Amino acid sequence: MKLLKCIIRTGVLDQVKEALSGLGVVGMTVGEVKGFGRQKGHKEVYRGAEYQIDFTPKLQVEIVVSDSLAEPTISAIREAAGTGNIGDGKIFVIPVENSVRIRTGETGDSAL
Amino acid sequence: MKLLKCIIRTGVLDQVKEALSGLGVVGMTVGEVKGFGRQKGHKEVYRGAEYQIDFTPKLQVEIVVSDSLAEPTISAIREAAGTGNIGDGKIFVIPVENSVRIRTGETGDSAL
Amino acid sequence: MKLLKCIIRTGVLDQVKEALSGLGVVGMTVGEVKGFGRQKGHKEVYRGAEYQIDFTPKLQVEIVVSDSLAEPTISAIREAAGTGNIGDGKIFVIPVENSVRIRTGETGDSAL
Amino acid sequence: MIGRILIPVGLLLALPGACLAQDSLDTGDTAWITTATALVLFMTIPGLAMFYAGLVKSRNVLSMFTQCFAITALVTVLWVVYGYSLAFDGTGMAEGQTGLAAFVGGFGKLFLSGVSPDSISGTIPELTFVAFQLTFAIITPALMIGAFAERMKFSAVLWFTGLWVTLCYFPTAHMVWGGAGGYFADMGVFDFAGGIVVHITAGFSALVACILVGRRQGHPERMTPPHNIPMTLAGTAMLWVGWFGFNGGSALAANGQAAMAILVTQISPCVAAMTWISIERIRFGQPTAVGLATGAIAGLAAITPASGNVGPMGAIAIGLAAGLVCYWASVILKARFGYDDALDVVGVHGVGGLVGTLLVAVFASAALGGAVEGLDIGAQLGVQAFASIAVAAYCMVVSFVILKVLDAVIGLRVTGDEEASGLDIADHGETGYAA
Amino acid sequence: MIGRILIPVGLLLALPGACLAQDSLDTGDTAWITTATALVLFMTIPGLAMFYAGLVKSRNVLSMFTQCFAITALVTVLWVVYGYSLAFDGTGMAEGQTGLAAFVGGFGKLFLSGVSPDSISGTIPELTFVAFQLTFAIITPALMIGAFAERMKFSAVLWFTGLWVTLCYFPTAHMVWGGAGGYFADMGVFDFAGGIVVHITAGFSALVACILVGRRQGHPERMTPPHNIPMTLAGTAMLWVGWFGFNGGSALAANGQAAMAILVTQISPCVAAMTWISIERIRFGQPTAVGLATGAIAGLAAITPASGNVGPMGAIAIGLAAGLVCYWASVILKARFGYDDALDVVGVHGVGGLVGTLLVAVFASAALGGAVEGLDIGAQLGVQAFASIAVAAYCMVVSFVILKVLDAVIGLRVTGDEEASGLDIADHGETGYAA
Amino acid sequence: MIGRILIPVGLLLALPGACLAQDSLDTGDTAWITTATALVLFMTIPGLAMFYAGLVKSRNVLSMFTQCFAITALVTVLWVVYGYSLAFDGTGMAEGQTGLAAFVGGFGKLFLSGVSPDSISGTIPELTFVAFQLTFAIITPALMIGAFAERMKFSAVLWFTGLWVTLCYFPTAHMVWGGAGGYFADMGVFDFAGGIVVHITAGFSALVACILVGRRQGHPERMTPPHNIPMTLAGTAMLWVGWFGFNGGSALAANGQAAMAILVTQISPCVAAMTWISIERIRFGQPTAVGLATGAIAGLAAITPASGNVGPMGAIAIGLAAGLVCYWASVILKARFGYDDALDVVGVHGVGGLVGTLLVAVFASAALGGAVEGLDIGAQLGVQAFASIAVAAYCMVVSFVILKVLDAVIGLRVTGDEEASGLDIADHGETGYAA
Ligand SMILES: Nc1ncnc2c1ncn2[C@@H]1O[C@H](COP(=O)(O)OP(=O)(O)O)[C@@H](O)[C@H]1O
Ligand SMILES: Nc1ncnc2c1ncn2[C@@H]1O[C@H](COP(=O)(O)OP(=O)(O)O)[C@@H](O)[C@H]1O
Ligand SMILES: Nc1ncnc2c1ncn2[C@@H]1O[C@H](COP(=O)(O)OP(=O)(O)O)[C@@H](O)[C@H]1O
Repeated sequence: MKLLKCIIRTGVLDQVKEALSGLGVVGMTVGEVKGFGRQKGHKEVYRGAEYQIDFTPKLQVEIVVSDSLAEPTISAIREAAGTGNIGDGKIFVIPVENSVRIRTGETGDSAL
Repeated sequence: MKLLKCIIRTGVLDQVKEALSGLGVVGMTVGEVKGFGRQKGHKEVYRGAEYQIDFTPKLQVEIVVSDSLAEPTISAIREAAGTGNIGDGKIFVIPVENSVRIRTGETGDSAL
Repeated sequence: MKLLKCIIRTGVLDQVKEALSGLGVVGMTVGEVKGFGRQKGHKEVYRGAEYQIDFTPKLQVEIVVSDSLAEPTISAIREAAGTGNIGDGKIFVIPVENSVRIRTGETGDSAL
Repeated sequence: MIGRILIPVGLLLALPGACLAQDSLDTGDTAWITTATALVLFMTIPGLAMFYAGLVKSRNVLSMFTQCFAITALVTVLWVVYGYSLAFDGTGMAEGQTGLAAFVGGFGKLFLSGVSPDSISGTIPELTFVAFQLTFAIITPALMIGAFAERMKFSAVLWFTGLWVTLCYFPTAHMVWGGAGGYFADMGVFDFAGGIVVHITAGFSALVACILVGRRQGHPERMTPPHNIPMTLAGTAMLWVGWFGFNGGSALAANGQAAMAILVTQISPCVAAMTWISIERIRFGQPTAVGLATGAIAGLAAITPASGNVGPMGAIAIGLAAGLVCYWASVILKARFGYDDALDVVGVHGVGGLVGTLLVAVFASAALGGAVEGLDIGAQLGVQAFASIAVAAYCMVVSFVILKVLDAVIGLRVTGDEEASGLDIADHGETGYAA
Repeated sequence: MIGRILIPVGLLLALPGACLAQDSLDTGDTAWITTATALVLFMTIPGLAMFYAGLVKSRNVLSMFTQCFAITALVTVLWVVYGYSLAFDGTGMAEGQTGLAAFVGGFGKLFLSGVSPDSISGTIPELTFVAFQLTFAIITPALMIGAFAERMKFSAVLWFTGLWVTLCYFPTAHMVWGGAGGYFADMGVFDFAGGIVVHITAGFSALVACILVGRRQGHPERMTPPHNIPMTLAGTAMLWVGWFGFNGGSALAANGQAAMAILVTQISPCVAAMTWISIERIRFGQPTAVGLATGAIAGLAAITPASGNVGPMGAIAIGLAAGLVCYWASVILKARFGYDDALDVVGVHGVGGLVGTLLVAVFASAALGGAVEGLDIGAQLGVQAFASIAVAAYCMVVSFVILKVLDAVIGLRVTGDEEASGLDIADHGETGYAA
Repeated sequence: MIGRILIPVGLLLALPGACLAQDSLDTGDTAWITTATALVLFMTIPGLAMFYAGLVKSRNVLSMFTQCFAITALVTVLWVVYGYSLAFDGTGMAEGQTGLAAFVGGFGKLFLSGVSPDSISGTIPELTFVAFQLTFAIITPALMIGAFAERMKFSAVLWFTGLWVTLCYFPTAHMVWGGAGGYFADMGVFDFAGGIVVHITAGFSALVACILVGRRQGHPERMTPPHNIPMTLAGTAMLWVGWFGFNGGSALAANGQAAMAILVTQISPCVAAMTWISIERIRFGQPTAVGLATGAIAGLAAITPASGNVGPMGAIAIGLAAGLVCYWASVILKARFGYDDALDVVGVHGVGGLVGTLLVAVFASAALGGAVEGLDIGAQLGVQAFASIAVAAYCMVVSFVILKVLDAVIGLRVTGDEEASGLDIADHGETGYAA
């Protein structure tokens, strides 16, 4: 199994979710994060001084998939989350040794 | 070492924490996330239209433990976080190569 | 590649960011979390009862770096985030199999 | 609103065809009572709504607001249709006679019949009096929702409100403020702005309600800290400022009595809040913001029946007593008995109202800086105690019956799942906050 | 402010040198109108600002606030310089004559010349009248920003405001409230507190504006739930309480008419809110907090032209009609035509104002509990409909022209990137919330 | 409150046994001043509390609220016990004599002795005057907390408040507003609503305090953006609306002077806010919400001493000057000297109050639209400057001594750890927001 840790733009979650359900991926976990990268942030003004804000709001979507589903899932996410502009984000692929469904105790792929 | 990435219901954190301290696990890191899975979300109404909200608030608890403690920890979490209803969540087991305590520079199991 | 999952104090992000840009690390993703560990939390009072709050606000900084950059990055973070007091946090080193840049489809180190 | 030593406005109202020849409109009094009406509505929306909503979990924030607004809407309609009549129609009343008319108003003013823009009540338009009194009828049931917060069904809250104002509030208002011939008015009870009519009715009914509805999930083992204390503090301030209209407006005129009522309404919460945080400071080392707010509201509740009749020294004493006794009731007593009065309606309003209702018998005395010359403190204390206990007991019994019936018919409480996911989603299909 | 059956304050104003011998200051009336002035300003800041700001996405929260404040500042300056004169200078007016002076005020009071602390208007200082009326001129353009929220440029909002109040608001106020000789005043139109002058002008102009500015990104496929409903509810309550000053103050005195205006201003939103959430309950099973708030505002908008002339039963009827019709307009009609009136300015204020402006022709009749004896309902309905349609059409045409010109010269809309990152950063270089 | 050309209310107060035969209560004036009292309390809680609390970090949000409430409580009690007497007891005063009684009130009204509901002050109950003036004594020290926000100990804030009002505020109020025989009153200083008594005392003392308490951690390298700008904007609006009571109420009557005071109180912040954001627009390309709010408060502070004596054109000029000068003081000057006046109390209130106090000497002239015929502008400017400088210097010295003593005895500042984790946890054992 793989954990796909995806950093995406805040506005594309719905598209990503739809793309994945097409593939049969039925679970994911989403958190709000702030990203720093090539994309420049924005300027803010506070009481007569200008500040550069480097961090941009992003969503982090974490999806655990079986090894075989990893590649198609990555493609689907790229499709759904890409705009072609700097700041579209990344997908990091991390090995997962096991998954456990708390409710039933099932493990492995069947816990996903 | 293993990283146990646990997605749990928002109401069970205290029980999980207590179960773990019984085992001697003394550290964890918790974030607020939204989960999508088998558990159906809820309906919202806004200005005359009904919307299905698929995401449910969850907590993500991340715990790094020594290899030997992984199994008992997983059992204890299952015990504490399970209600038997859909949506209880998952535990993903991810390999950790090293841990570093920022304060002292200790590494490995002794950094936990 | 390695994912460095760093739990740090809320006040040291700017220093960490600066230390890393010195090394040529140009990306990171930051989330707000609550940490439980050796550092004692604080006391709160609510309507005539005292409660011990065990969780302390922390930042989780996730940085994916090439294998060769992992060690210098860890040192730099320790330097920037350490105060010498309990609660400085941890760095967990997690293997990453691949990285994908959503915008271009680049993979591996060049996606960072 | 009135004690027997004051201008008997109620008397005028009590006579059929309320416009006596000598009545004439005073624009200054009208201006002030109109303003006071706005201030008292402001206490419920947004004041009380914010005060309560900040103290609950974020998944119940909208339920507190929505209940306050819906109670406002419901009581307004009932008031126009029959509430004002049941409270203030004096058909058949006569001083010293205790027929039905001593306990509840007649039907002479259903649909506000006979109340025109030209009707005068004292020195203000009767319609101003109607609107001013309406705002009291609104806030009283709204106070109760704090007790059964985070678990009672929205529909049950509305049914309870409608029945409760009809059976508890309107009659009590009549007995105390309905003018000569009212049951408690004739006894000479002092209840200038509603220690009995507002705080005791609501506070003791809320005790019954929170017991019948049952405790919140996880109570009392797992504490639920307030989700937004700044919201609660802003609401506290709005209640406080609005209370100037509540107590000061109860003079029904812009005069020295209103001025004294306002001054003591400022003093009592200050003393009570300082008392409350001093206790916290001693017990825990830290004075809390929630404690300051709770103490202030306790001081305001306690001064309500006394304002208009006591002076600054009485206000200091009543504030001190409110701080001490309400802290004890909200913290120690509640914990001992274990009822889940979520936002301390009983300890603050019930007990606070009682403290003020009793102490006014002492501090109204001119000898102690009050407004009443030659007051027989002992006798007055008896009257105050009797009225308080009678009203509390009556409201508790009626509330018990209403709630038992409602429980059987529609159910009082949301399901466990609904409670866990929050009333906002369960009752209203909304969440308070988004991105 | 006045119907023809009421004390013709406007007449006094219309005469050069407004102080007639018989005018003299009444401190009670002055106290009330001064208070009402504060209440109506309170409606815009913070009331309307919070109401709107809670409904948008968190990245646009500051834009709503800032636009309300900046409109307040801009209109205040214009009002002092020429607005008051264009609205209320009666030079050249004469009853029954429809020269230019029937449509717009003269230049006699530019820079408030001739208005001193001693000038009296009716029974209050003319300066009190100036300040009170200013608060109406502020809130009217501010209402519109809800329609084109989350995408219109800050600079375009300000230019539109300045031109719109000059070309639409000041003349309409003059025609309706400018006194005898005003175009609609002479027809005997009823518009006590601004159904036409405030709600119809703003509501229908907003329709044009939201169409010309275009839909928000992702509208209507992707819904954007309000980011902070408690803020919206607090704002609703402030609008509501402030509305007592809006409608009650329009009596320009502390009297029975003001009292009746306030009472109906309390009744109508209650009925409209209950109607709105009843529809939601039937359609979706859940009454929402946003529905309750929206219904209340619709009821307040609808009662505005009718207050002062209708009684409690009229208020119930108007509240019911507002709940039904405004729900239909905001939900069904808007969806059918597909314009993106983001916060329902058209459905609530335009349509609500229209409902009240028409129904006052019915319920002002003394036979139906209103204030006007012997009203010819049919004829009055004709006058009300004519004035409504004429004003709506005029404002829509003028708004169209202003916006087309502005679009050509400075552009109406932020860029797509700016819209996506939010107006707070794009227009103001700030974010609403931080740690 | 009064300039020498105005009705000398103070004179009446100054006479032992304040009820002169000709005094009689006017209900309209009483209604307005009662309302104004509520409005001015509303300025501090919740207005100022929200304004300040939104600007700090979220971990200090409760400290700002709690300090405002606790100051309210403390000053109220001190006022009743001796504050009113020290400010307004005129025992021993006589016009032109500069004994002790010219500088501070006597002990004749300790515990409000002799002030009954029947006591009249001018045309209102003396108790109304007591309550109205109390709200000024509350807000003045509360203004200062913005300067040493986020680091001063709660206990130190309270001790400082208590000593400061006793040694600085009460005497200054006496010298300026205490009636004929008051030191500055006899010079004929103009300070209608408290440019000197409120804004200069607080602003310049705050400068001393923020320097002695020292800078916040990380200041000025690491900026801390406001945690909740919508809260600050809502607070701004509440301050603004409440200011109508502050300045308009200072006429102590519902009349044309009050009306003019309110109108100029509306104009000045509008002009100042537009000035402020125009500067931002020029310097940074973006007008900010915080800038708009800060400019508005600066305009309000500056018009305070001038209201009642200047006309609309004076208000425009004063607003413009306030926008320019306060921007310069808050942004440029502060940065140059490097003191950490966290929320710009010095730049906005100190400097704003000074601007208005000086400019009223010019724009009070009838020739420039003001209320004073035949004003000798140069001489008046001298009086204004002298009083401003004398009061500022006196308050700075006294504040210095108080704070040095407190620092030695209890310490002014929380520990570094406490500051880092926030005052809410350190001082109050609470966090503002939870789930
Ligand atoms: N090395 C990295 N480690 C962790 N997160 C990263 C890294 N590089 C980028 N990110 C995340 O990806 C987001 C997008 O990266 P950025 O360089 O701005 O644009 P792009 O994805 O188009 O290359 C960043 O905001 C950050 O959250
Ligand atoms: N494949 C997955 N990857 C990541 N997170 C998942 C995945 N599947 C489920 N989750 C998380 O686990 C939570 C619970 O899953 P769900 O399918 O609703 O119920 P259950 O845990 O009872 O099977 C989800 O809300 C989501 O946060
Ligand atoms: N085993 C663990 N797994 C996950 N997170 C941990 C673990 N131990 C500590 N942490 C995180 O690191 C933070 C700091 O740890 P703590 O024990 O308080 O101090 P120190 O880092 O100085 O040893 C904790 O607040 C928690 O967020």
